[in-house]
Amino acid sequence: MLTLTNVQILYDRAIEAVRDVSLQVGAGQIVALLGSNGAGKTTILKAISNVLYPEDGEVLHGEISLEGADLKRLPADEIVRRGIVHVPEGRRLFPLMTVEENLAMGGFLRDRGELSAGLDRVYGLFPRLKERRRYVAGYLSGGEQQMVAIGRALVAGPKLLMLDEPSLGLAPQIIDLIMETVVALNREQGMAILLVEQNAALALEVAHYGYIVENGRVVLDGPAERIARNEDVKEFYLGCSEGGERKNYREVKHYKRRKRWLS
Amino acid sequence: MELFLNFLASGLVIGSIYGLIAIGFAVIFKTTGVLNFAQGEVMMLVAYVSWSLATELDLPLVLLIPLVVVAAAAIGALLERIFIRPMLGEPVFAIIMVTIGLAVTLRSVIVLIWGADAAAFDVPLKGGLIEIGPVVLFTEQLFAIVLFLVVALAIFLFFRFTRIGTAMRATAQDETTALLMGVDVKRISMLAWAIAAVVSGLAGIAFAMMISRAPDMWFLGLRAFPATILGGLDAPLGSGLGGLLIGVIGDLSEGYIGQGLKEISGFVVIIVILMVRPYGLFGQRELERV
Amino acid sequence: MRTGHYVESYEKQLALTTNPVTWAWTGALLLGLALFPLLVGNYLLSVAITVGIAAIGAIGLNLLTGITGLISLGQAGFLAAGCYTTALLVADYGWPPELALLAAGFVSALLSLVIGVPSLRLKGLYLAITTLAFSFIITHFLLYAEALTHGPYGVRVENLRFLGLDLTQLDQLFWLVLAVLVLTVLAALNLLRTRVGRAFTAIRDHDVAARVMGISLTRYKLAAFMVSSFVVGIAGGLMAFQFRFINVDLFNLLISIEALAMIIVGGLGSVAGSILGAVFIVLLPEAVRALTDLLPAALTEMLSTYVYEVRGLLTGLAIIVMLRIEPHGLIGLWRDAKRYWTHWPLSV
Amino acid sequence: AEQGVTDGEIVIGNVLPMSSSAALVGRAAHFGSVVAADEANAEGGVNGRKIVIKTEDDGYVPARTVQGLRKLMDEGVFGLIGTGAGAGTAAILPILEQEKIPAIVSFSPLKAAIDPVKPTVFMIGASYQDLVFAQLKYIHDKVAKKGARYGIIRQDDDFGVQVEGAFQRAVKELGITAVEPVRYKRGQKDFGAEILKLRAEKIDVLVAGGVTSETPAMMKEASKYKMDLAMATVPTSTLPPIMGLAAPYGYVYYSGDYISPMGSEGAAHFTEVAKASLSEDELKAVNRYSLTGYVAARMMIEAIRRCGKEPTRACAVEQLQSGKPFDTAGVTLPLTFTPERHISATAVRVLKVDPKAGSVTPVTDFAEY
Amino acid sequence: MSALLSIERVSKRFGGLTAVSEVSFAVPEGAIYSVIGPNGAGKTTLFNMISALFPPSEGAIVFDGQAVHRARTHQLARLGIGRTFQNLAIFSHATVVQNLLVGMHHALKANLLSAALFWGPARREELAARRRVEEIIDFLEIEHLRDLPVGLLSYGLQKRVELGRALAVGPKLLLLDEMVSGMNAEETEDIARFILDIRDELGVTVVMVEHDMGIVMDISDRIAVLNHGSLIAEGTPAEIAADPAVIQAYLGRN
Ligand SMILES: Nc1ncnc2c1ncn2[C@@H]1O[C@H](COP(=O)(O)OP(=O)(O)OP(=O)(O)O)[C@@H](O)[C@H]1O
Ligand SMILES: Nc1ncnc2c1ncn2[C@@H]1O[C@H](COP(=O)(O)OP(=O)(O)OP(=O)(O)O)[C@@H](O)[C@H]1O
Ligand SMILES: [Mg+2]
Ligand SMILES: [Mg+2]
Repeated sequence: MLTLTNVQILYDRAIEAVRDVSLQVGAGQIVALLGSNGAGKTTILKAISNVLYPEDGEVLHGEISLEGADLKRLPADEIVRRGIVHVPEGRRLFPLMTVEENLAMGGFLRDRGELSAGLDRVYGLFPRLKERRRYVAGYLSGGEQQMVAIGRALVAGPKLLMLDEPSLGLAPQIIDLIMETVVALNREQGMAILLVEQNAALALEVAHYGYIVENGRVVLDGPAERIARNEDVKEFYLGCSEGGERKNYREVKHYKRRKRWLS
Repeated sequence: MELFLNFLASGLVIGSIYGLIAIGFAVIFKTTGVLNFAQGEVMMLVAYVSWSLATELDLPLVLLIPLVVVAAAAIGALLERIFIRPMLGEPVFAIIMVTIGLAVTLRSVIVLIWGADAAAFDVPLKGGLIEIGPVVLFTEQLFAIVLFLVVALAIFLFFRFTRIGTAMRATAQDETTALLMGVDVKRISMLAWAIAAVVSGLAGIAFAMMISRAPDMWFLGLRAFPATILGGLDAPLGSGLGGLLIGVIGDLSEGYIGQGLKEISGFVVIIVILMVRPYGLFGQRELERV
Repeated sequence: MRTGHYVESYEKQLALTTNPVTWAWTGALLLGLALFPLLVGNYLLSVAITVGIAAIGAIGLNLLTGITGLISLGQAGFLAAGCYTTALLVADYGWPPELALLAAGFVSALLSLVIGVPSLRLKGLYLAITTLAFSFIITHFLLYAEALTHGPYGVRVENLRFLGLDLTQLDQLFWLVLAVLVLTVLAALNLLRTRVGRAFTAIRDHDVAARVMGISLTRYKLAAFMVSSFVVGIAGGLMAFQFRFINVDLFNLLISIEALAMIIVGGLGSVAGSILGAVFIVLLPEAVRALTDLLPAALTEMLSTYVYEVRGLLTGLAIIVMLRIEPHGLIGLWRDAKRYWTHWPLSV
Repeated sequence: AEQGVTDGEIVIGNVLPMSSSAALVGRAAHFGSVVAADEANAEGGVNGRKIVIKTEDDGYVPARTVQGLRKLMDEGVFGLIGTGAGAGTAAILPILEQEKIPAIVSFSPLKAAIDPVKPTVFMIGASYQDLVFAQLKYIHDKVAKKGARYGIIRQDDDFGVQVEGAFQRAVKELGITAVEPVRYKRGQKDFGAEILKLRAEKIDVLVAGGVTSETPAMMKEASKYKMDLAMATVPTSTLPPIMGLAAPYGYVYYSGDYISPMGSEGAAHFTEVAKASLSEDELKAVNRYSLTGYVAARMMIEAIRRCGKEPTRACAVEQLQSGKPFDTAGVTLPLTFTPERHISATAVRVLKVDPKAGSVTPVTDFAEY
Repeated sequence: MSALLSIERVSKRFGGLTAVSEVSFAVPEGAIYSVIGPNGAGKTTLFNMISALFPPSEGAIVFDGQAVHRARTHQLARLGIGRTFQNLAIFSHATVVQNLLVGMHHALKANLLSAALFWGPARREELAARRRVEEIIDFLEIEHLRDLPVGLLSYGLQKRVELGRALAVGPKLLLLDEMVSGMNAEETEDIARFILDIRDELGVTVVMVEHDMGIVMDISDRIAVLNHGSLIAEGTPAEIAADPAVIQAYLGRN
């Protein structure tokens, strides 16, 4: 349903953050977008949501389309209206508003009934937020904030959900919960999901398809299982040693092997 | 007692004007994080336009006010569209500077169109006397107070109960995220300017009716700014109350102390209050959490 | 192209500039400025003096607002304090102008402590209003403490000899202002490359982190207030020399707003930006005036009484257009230009 | 030749608030001087040279008054007749003195300009002190009942000080019963508290010391309580827009002036020449301050004329303070300066202003106070 | 090993909410010590009390033999506590070098006057500081970023700069709040290596809060577990991994 073809993105008309990236998210698919820090993942999501302009970012070349319709010219609110909802990196709550007001902002474009149903669903998913609903969001712990951020997007009732590092700062149990939720949303409602994750093992476990981005370029893509079998991915993203089992961080080496796809 | 009540009333009259302008400041700040230095000039422009409408069309007040509200909203929206919109996403200070430039421009435009002379703003409502116990007020003075009450109530309801109101707050806190929630940030900013123009414009009209419409009216804007701070920059209603307070304190201190303390007293009170409540009487404190 | 210029030691890393070209430029510029009075008439000279004093004041304000992030709308108050200190010390107490000028800095700095201490809890515009309030209180005091300040009558300063200069002569006053400006620039740049300046910027960027890194907010916020108002006070003292007849009307609220305008238009947090901003804001009305003077006589005739409004209009629009082109201020424009030239012909 | 003098022209300068809130008066003064110049030029100029008026705008900002003057000086100016307002005049005094530029202050009578005497600086017009005192004396003698109580509202600057000076003088010399003076900050427009205070003091006479629209605002508040007041004001209250603002409140008030009011016989000559020299639009900007500008320019021109073919600043100054009278076309009595006395036209006439009827009528003759 | 830091019955209440409740544990000198627990358990709050951002409601914090819980925040750097923050708290407009130099603030002496003159001692100490900063830059392998404004770097690199800044304080104790969140395996590996080196080569004691159990279990010497503000377990990684209460409250099925 979502297609990016040969997208190039510049910041300040000078810094090329993304060059020549093409990717697709099929209907009902979970697609993982992996890559090291600064690879350009967040930038790609922002381009899709069309919120690059406040940072002086610009899609210079390439096409972004949703079910054939060009997204590049549409204002951000129209993109939300068409069902693409983006959970930004680093939570980005409205810090001075309460938890409930934050969640309600997610339903800004929906009618009252859908909104309250959405709220109930989120409270069911994260009971902790229900306890904290009148709390000012800025005072929540990091993890609680992340729950609000995800909850807020769910209230919007997306067709395509873009999650930018949802596991950031979450306790293992909650990460499991979120991943289960993602899978459930995908299975039960057919929601398409574009998942940016640092926790590659987790992402590849739930995804159907994966892309690896480095230095602004897609260096590898394929079905999730295949990607998970790639030697480089294993070493650099899944933290496995040459043999295949997980490396112990205590025994890390001081030199690094070069990545093959860069050579 | 009679004297006190009259001081109070007279303070409330001018305080209502400050309060309305202060609400204008707060509405724009709350939604865009920008301090609009041209608030006084926008107020003046609305007052002048209304003056022309009133003198040309000779309308009764009940018709004039709605017309003026529409005109003011249009003026606010237009100014936003032309001068502020292109700066969206730029550093806040740059936008503040644009409002300073806008202020200079508007002042000249007004003299260019209407000349430098002061003129009376005559409407049928004007000139009557109303006695409330020992307190005597001109109809237009009472009108200013009533206007304040009505606008304050409307603003309160707006921010409390409409989704747009919440969205405006959200936009000020994080513009990009507001965009991601489907808020049309541009429209929000325009709306804020329109509301501010209406609210402060009404203050301008009330003031012009009481004193005169003159090209130095813009100075009222700067005088009302402290009221905003007193009430809390992000609290429109609080700002309004701040205005009332400044007006009343000024007149009481002039009345009972004198020595040209009218203006200074307001500032002294602000300093004292800010020492106790660093975010004004009703402002929300900034988050400090790591 | 300025490639092939490498920094080889930490010593050089710390230097303000190691680039011989920059040195040459700076030298030439200073020489040019020193010779300026010989080249132009009194009008331009007096404009230049205003620019110079404004630039000193703007640097002072930028240290507080741009560098430390404490917004001040009280510039007029500190200027007034400095100006009156100098004027009164010279006129009523017979101090030598040299000392009186220094005293302006100190009095202003002391006063800023009075303001700074209660302001420690305040942020952003709340602080701005408090400084505004204090500046109103200062001018109110100046107006009402007639015995000390001559109140509404103003102060007249005569016999201005300063280190052998005759300050009633525009060219010699210009040299003094230039010298003070150069010293201010050097001191500001020095501050910025040491722990003090870094502490200031740290407070601006993230005060919690700054505290955890060992920076005492109380101490450094007060220090910022003091340094800033010392400089502003000196600028005020120079105003006493410039006008030689002063009263409180010189220090109205618009001065504070204009000062803020200078550092925003110039570039927040930049010393060079402060100067550019002062140049821009002071010269703008003069430039617009010169421009409208260039109009064909017939047109001016037609504009007749409107010409002054047209000027005001153009001034306002110029500010708006300037910021639309470069929201980061003139210093941003300057950096862009520099980037362009250093990369030329690779730049597009 | 002397500065500002070329083969064909002599330049006389103005630095005036042509923009800003004070433009109302600045522009009027400018046009007054233009009328004087045109009149002189129509008669063939001054000893073969045309008079050129150059006006710089200071926007009511003292620093720009200085720059305006410097600009005029660079471009060559013989003398100055518009000297900025208030603080602006103060700011350029040291320069006028140092550069020995003949200047006639008429726009805002600043005491510091002539007291002590500055060699080249002259002033026409009575001080605000005299202007207000004349009215108080008249009110005391002719209008107010015995034992009337006097109040004053005045601005807290040098202008206000002079107004209050008149008040205090009246207390001393006329023995009036005064209540505590009330001061307000410049820019204030609402006078509710001030009037209430004076009402509580039961005053019968008010010195309304507002600069422009402040005075009607005070009247408005007073009318609210139906206070029966005799009012003394400053000359601006005879300006048509101000009278227009004051009209609804039903007060007939006094003012004082050293020149004849617009529309009166004394101003007839000026009005006539102005019609010849100014456009329709420009005529609208003419008011009382045009008369002062006109008189100052006329005097400067006459002084230059008396200097003959090669006018110098020194000569013009000498002529100005020669003690020989200068004719002002009826706007004032003939004026003179002497080396010890650089102020003239100090004779004041009390005017009765009926804003509703739009009339300004002298009620006394010119007299020194 | 003696305790460098001991937390003694510390509680913290925010209004009605008890974020930390009667927590006690001791961090031995030279240890890598982890604090884990579910979201909102009070870990960051605990860190904030150690770095004196706010005082505990009850209890004491003793560092290096001194009670520090009533100290002023800025005094702790001098005592030798450096830290990083869960939500980046860098000086984003300053360059990497400048950020690190701020960390050395307390070690420098220049006052207003000497700084404005930049002469003699002020100049010498700046030079020395600059040298020291270069060592940290080398250590963290960020040579190429030296003069870039930190705000432009990607999240991971900003975290690395923050680590450098904490090191520049010259700490005896380093508090790391979720250092590796948002990092992939490769980057986590780098950080693990840095932490080990910091302890082994620089002799700094490290307390870290992490949700990444890989790094916690691998490199910690001891672990404390918080839940709802209370300490529910304390011990070696092996003990913690086997503790049913911890599994129930935090680790979950994996
Ligand atoms: N506003 C900006 N201005 C200039 N450069 C930027 C801006 N935002 C990001 N960049 C640069 O663009 C590149 C891509 O950044 P992006 O944030 O998209 O990476 P990312 O893959 O999301 O990394 P991470 O995993 O750390 O979140 C980086 O090199 C970054 O420095
Ligand atoms: N300054 C504060 N004011 C009010 N409540 C606070 C404040 N700081 C923290 N809290 C509350 O205290 C609780 C503990 O928060 P804390 O940040 O310490 O959790 P945490 O263990 O670090 O969680 P996470 O792993 O999600 O970061 C949370 O419920 C939070 O909402
Ligand atoms: Mg990212
Ligand atoms: Mg935490």
